[in-house]
Amino acid sequence: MQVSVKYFASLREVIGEANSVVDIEEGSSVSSLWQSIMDRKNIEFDNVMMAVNMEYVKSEYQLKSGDEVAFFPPVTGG
Amino acid sequence: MQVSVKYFASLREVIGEANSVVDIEEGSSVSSLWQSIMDRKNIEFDNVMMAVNMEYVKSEYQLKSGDEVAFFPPVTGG
Amino acid sequence: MLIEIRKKPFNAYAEMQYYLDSLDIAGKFGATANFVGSMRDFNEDKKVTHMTLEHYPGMTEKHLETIAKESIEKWKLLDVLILHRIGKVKVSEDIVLVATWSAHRKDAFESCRAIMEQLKSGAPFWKKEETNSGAKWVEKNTPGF
Amino acid sequence: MLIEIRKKPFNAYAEMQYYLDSLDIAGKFGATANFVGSMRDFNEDKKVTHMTLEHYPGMTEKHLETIAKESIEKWKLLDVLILHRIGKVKVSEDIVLVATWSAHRKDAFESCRAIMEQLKSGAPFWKKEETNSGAKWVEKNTPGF
Repeated sequence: MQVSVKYFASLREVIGEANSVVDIEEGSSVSSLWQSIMDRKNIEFDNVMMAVNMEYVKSEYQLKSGDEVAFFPPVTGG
Repeated sequence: MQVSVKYFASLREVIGEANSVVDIEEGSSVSSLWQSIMDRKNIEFDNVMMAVNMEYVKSEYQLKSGDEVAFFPPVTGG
Repeated sequence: MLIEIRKKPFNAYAEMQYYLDSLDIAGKFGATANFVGSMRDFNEDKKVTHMTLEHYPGMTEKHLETIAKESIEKWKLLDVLILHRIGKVKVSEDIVLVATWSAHRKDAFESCRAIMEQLKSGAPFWKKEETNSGAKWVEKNTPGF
Repeated sequence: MLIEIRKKPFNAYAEMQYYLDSLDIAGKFGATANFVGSMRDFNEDKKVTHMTLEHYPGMTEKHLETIAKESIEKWKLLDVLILHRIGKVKVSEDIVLVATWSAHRKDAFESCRAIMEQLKSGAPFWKKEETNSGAKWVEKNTPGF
């Protein structure tokens, strides 16, 4: 199945892209998707925050086809 | 000796005057002045606040000639 | 630092802007906390039409100045503004404005609230409310915590 | 309730007045707590010339709306205003404005601070500062307590 993935701020710069569409196995967790991205890009990134369809999720959250997944560093607004 | 005395808000209305000059014995405390005023006016008034020369004082504060003494109810500003 | 007792209605946000423009702290503060107390049309289930605010000229100003100076010291504030109405106040008019400026938000939040609590518990002001069942001195303030 | 992400500089106190004028709550609120976060010219001992604020369009608005709605419920607020800048921000410009309106001061103070803390810890915004030693993403926010 496919999910769309977004990256923000310093993570976007590390990844080198803002959006991509990724093929993953049915029933993958958001953390396994994140691990596969880090492996493929050969990066390390601490304290990543994860959201699915614009809501924060825990790392074991199970993805569905078409989900909008976002990875980003700790927020620094305000 | 003489001190000037001011009353505010509901206490001013109870006393029936805003200012007066009172004769008291040398070395009187602010609470003995207050007691003598209540006796003379034949009033009871709970929770009175006391200030001398525009600063809060404790009831045992010892007055000096010419002090400006103020008695008033709990404050309700803001 | 500015502390003023006002006999006439004031507009809290115009006052904030006006006072800020008079300061030379642009770029130095990251946080401004501001509290405005306004007159409601009800209190303890009674409809209030207007009220009269009395103060102790001299002591009130002195007391507020002490509160402000101690707060500037304690929270390392860049500035403090306190305005307070006296006289006849109508429904929806502003009664009190407290503002504090600091580098970080923690100090601004804490000092603004602390100044309001100290003002409420100690500054010599008294309110007499005109309600639909007559005039009445307010006996005590609502607790702030 | 109004939540807006702004690309252009805004004037916090003009916004307060403008928003308040649009509401129909005069006489109903006794307390307004307001916080303004502004850009300082220094951070961690470095001179900052300007910064760029990024957000996650859609999620940021949604997240702030949830915070505001939950606060209205929890503190029985009459209204909430949240404004936040994005894009290039210059020294002394306002970054964030949070305001809450309630009957009594306790609820206004507590909710305003809680909204700011939730915004700081969860709302998807990121700052990149331009300092005299180059551009750098801010790694974390200063603690608020």
